[in-house]
Amino acid sequence: MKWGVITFPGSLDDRDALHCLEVVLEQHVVPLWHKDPDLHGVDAIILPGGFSYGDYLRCGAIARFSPVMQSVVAFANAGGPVMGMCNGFQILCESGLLPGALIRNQSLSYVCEWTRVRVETTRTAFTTACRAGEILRIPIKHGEGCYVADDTVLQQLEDNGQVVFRYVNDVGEVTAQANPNGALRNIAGVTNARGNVVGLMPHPEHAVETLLGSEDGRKLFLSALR
Amino acid sequence: MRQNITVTPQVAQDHGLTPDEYQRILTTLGRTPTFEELGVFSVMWSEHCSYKSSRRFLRNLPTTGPEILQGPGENAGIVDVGDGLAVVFKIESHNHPSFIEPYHGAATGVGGIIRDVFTMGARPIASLNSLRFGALTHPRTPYLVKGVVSGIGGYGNCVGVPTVGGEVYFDEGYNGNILVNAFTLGTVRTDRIFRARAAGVGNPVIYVGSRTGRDGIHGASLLASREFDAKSEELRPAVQVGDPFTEKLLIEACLELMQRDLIVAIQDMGAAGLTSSSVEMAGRGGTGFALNLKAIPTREANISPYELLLSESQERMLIVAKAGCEEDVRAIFSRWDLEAEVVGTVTDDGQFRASWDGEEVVRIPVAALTDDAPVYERPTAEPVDLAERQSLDLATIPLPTDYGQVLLQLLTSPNLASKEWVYHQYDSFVCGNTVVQPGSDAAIIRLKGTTKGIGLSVDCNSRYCLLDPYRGGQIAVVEGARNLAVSGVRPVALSDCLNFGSPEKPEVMWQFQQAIAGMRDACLALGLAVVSGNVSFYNETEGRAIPPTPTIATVGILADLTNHVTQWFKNAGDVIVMLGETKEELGASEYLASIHGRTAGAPPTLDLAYEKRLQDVCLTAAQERLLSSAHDLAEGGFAVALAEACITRPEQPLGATVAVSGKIRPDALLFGESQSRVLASLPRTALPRLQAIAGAANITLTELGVVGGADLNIVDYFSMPVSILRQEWRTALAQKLTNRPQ
Amino acid sequence: MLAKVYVTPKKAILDPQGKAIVHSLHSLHYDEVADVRMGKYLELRLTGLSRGQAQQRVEEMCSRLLANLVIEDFRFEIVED
Amino acid sequence: MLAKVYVTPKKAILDPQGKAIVHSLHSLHYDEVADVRMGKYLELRLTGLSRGQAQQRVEEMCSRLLANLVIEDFRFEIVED
Ligand SMILES: Nc1ncnc2c1ncn2[C@@H]1O[C@H](COP(=O)(O)OP(=O)(O)O)[C@@H](O)[C@H]1O
Ligand SMILES: [Mg+2]
Repeated sequence: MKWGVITFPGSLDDRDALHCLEVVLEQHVVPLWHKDPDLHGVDAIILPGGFSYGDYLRCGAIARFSPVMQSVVAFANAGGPVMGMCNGFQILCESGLLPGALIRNQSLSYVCEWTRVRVETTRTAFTTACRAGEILRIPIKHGEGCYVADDTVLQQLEDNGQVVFRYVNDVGEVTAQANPNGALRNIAGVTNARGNVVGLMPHPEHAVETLLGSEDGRKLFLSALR
Repeated sequence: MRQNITVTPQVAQDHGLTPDEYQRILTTLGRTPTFEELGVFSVMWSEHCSYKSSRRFLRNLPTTGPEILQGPGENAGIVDVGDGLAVVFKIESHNHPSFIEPYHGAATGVGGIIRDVFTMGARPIASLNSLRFGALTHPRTPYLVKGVVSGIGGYGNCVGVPTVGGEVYFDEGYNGNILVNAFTLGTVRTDRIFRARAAGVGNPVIYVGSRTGRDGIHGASLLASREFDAKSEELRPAVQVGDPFTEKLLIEACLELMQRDLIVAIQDMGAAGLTSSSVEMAGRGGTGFALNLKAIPTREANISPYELLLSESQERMLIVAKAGCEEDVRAIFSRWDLEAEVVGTVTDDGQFRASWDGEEVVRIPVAALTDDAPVYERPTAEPVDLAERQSLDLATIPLPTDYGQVLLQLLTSPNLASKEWVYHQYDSFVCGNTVVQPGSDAAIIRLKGTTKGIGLSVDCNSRYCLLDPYRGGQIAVVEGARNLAVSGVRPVALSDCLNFGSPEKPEVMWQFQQAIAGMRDACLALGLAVVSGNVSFYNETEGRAIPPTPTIATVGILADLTNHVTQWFKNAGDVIVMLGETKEELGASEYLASIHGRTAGAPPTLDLAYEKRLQDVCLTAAQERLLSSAHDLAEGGFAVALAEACITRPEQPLGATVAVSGKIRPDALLFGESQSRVLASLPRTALPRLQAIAGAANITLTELGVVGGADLNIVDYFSMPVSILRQEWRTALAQKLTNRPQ
Repeated sequence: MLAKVYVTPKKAILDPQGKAIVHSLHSLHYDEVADVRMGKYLELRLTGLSRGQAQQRVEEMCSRLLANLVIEDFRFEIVED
Repeated sequence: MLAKVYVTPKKAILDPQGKAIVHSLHSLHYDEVADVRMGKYLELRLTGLSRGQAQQRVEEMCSRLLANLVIEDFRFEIVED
């Protein structure tokens, strides 16, 4: 299986995603460049974290128009697995590949910390290796990670099982205290109706080595290998 | 448009030049300088750029060692870490701009120090910050804290360099003059190091990065080189705004450029912008520089040649390329959507020249601006009230009635409360190397592709420095090194940021001299080299100087990452021991200040040889994997360190039961800050070996108790639930910051 | 020609910034402030377009890039400068 | 009553936001856009004040809290709603 990790101007965790896939998980991975619409025959695509174009207008708003994104949209619409982490999630929402939007954290501050998320569905390209209800320890680091959507959309997401991850406390309960950014219904990640596109605010690529604090993020990448 | 201003002694004075200095300019040039030349002299001869008051003292610091590849003099220092790798690092101040505009001042400070590191070919992979604010009760403090912290995060987070540690202190001595010191470390292959030394007559000088605006003109000469007063407000248009996105592109483009064989030298445009970067590159290379100012990319129309020379617009670099490589350079930058313009050439006449519309507006010998710049032997004098401040009659300090309450008060005091509110606003994960996150004595990052790690810590106790700058300078150095040693990291080198008042005051110059002497002796005793640093004078408002603050950022090497040690207890049943000795020392302590409202007495004594042996014991114990935890005793003394070992544990806190005894006052026993002490925990089976190591080194080892339970119990004094201690300690700072209107 | 563009959070969407500003204003004793909404204000300098063209082009820029219609509304006016 | 407040970056100060937006508009072929400045737009709902009072109070709120006068300018208008 061949992975692609996109670098937009202002991507920051692109190198970490490459390291995670290539060195830690020993995968075949190629860097993709925002100006190049050619996907180089990859089987799965990662949109990394960072501040594409400085995120000066709105997170992900400008990146969505990159030449490579036109190809990503076509790839996703054809059922190809695509995962957006943090800024990648924001870009997927801006592109319309995922419903909803991400706004400023309720605290108005950037927040960097370890969080726990509960896996709400295993029926996505990136969670088949997890157990439903499993709790993963994965860090977040963002200023605009508060997931919002209107009530109709939220209800649809719940009804169709499109909420993939929720922030929970140590024992797996959805509480206000466990919610680091004010996301509606503690939503940390969602998927599209087909389950091949997943976006999440936490950074699974920063949770793949025990030395660095957690290996829980591995499961997301391993799921796509199945 | 060129400004048509005739230079007179008055104009020179308005530029911050003394009559003597102006006379020296006339002599050097043999004529009256142009307005542009005057501007160039004023910035290059400013305290900030010329180190004219500090140079003769800085020479005393040890700067070499077997692992030191580059000491002071370049954009940053370099330490060889083996495996063909080196680390490049430096600390720098951005105090004055941060006081005027906390968000952008702090942000551009981070941007500047990152450029100093990647300009040497290194990829920046870790930052630290050292912050000093006025009393939390001062009306402006919360505003400044929030602005500075979000500025550091706003820039660092967006540029992709993790902030892995730092320190924050509050003291009314900084009410009118905060300190923002930023540190960055990068890694480079030893065969890929770049220096900023111009060479090759005829080689093109290329300008890359953001366009030039009118930002920060005279930042170096007028802001960083004089004290604050009512007039500072008028200097406000000088405020710079950072653009971390452009900086990120610059990092990538420059590192890509440096992988190819296209350039001779590269330097960022920091303080004094285009002028200082040109002059310094020419100075180091012994060449001249000829600039065509008309070619500089500008942000707005009608920027004058004077402004172009002095602008401190951010995110700009100056490159000396190899002749014929211009197009290749341009292609790399255009791939990253950045501009690159040829703006001059390297010459062999030793002159710094700049032209405008064919007219030469600057022609100054480079040496006059560098090696031959003024140097001052400013008078020094011990402050008259020093002896009085150092005297402390312990009989006047009543013993507490409730020691548990004192501990709680200390743990929730702004200086000792958890700094989580601060560091949770910083990305500490990006780059994927952070093995020990903020929250332990030292941060530890790994070096990818090796088994090695780098340990980092930034420290200074300015109360000690105020009461005895020599001892304070010593302790700043040994504390940094001790933070690394307890973490299992061998300290190697440091970068210092010397924040002081006006060098024109003999008492300040004396503090400076003493602090450096202390640092020097400590470095020699511990085998550390100073490889880079920065001096920030004129930290004064309305004639009142800040406490002397020589901030020390220490860097060390850990040969095997898996041997690192953190400060919190790990296992119930582990034995708790203390290495070192507690004396009856309460002078200059946090306890005296927070509980008794006194800043008095002499700082704790220090035996450098003992300290060195103690650190070696810690390193050996870590290497032999004897320890579950090790924590340096610092502000708040034994009781605070013990509480921290219980409550800084990332998971649920762990309690402890200990018994302490000694023939000294109980408050000194619990809260005194005697140096050279470490609190460790370890399995009982490992204790004999630790005793043997400590015994061989002649270091006192005292068994105190065991880890476990839900309470912190100091027998005969108090017992408190660790969950409460932790909750209060964690939330205190945020509460104090947000409970009051802005 | 100048296009003045106003982008505001939709009524139904959370506005954490507006909320925080009300809070701060109240703590400074501006109790007369009942509510704050915070949005963006952009000035676009345009060249070589007729007024009618500008109207149509700016509308397009707003809905494609400048506003996210999931969470924001926009309006704009074109003025000579 | 409603106060509409406009906070804009000062002319001489770098506006990275504006710069990024122009760049993006150009790559979407809106070449007619010569320059963009981005600022904040706030709507404050006010109660119990006369127009004159509102004028004075909002002026004060802007200079104390809503705008950072070191780097920003502001203006506002008071309208009935
Ligand atoms: N401004 C800051 N930025 C990042 N981390 C910080 C900052 N201030 C404190 N920390 C972290 O909080 C922890 C405690 O800091 P401090 O009490 O100064 O440590 P020590 O006394 O051991 O030097 C350390 O891990 C330190 O790196
Ligand atoms: Mg310490």
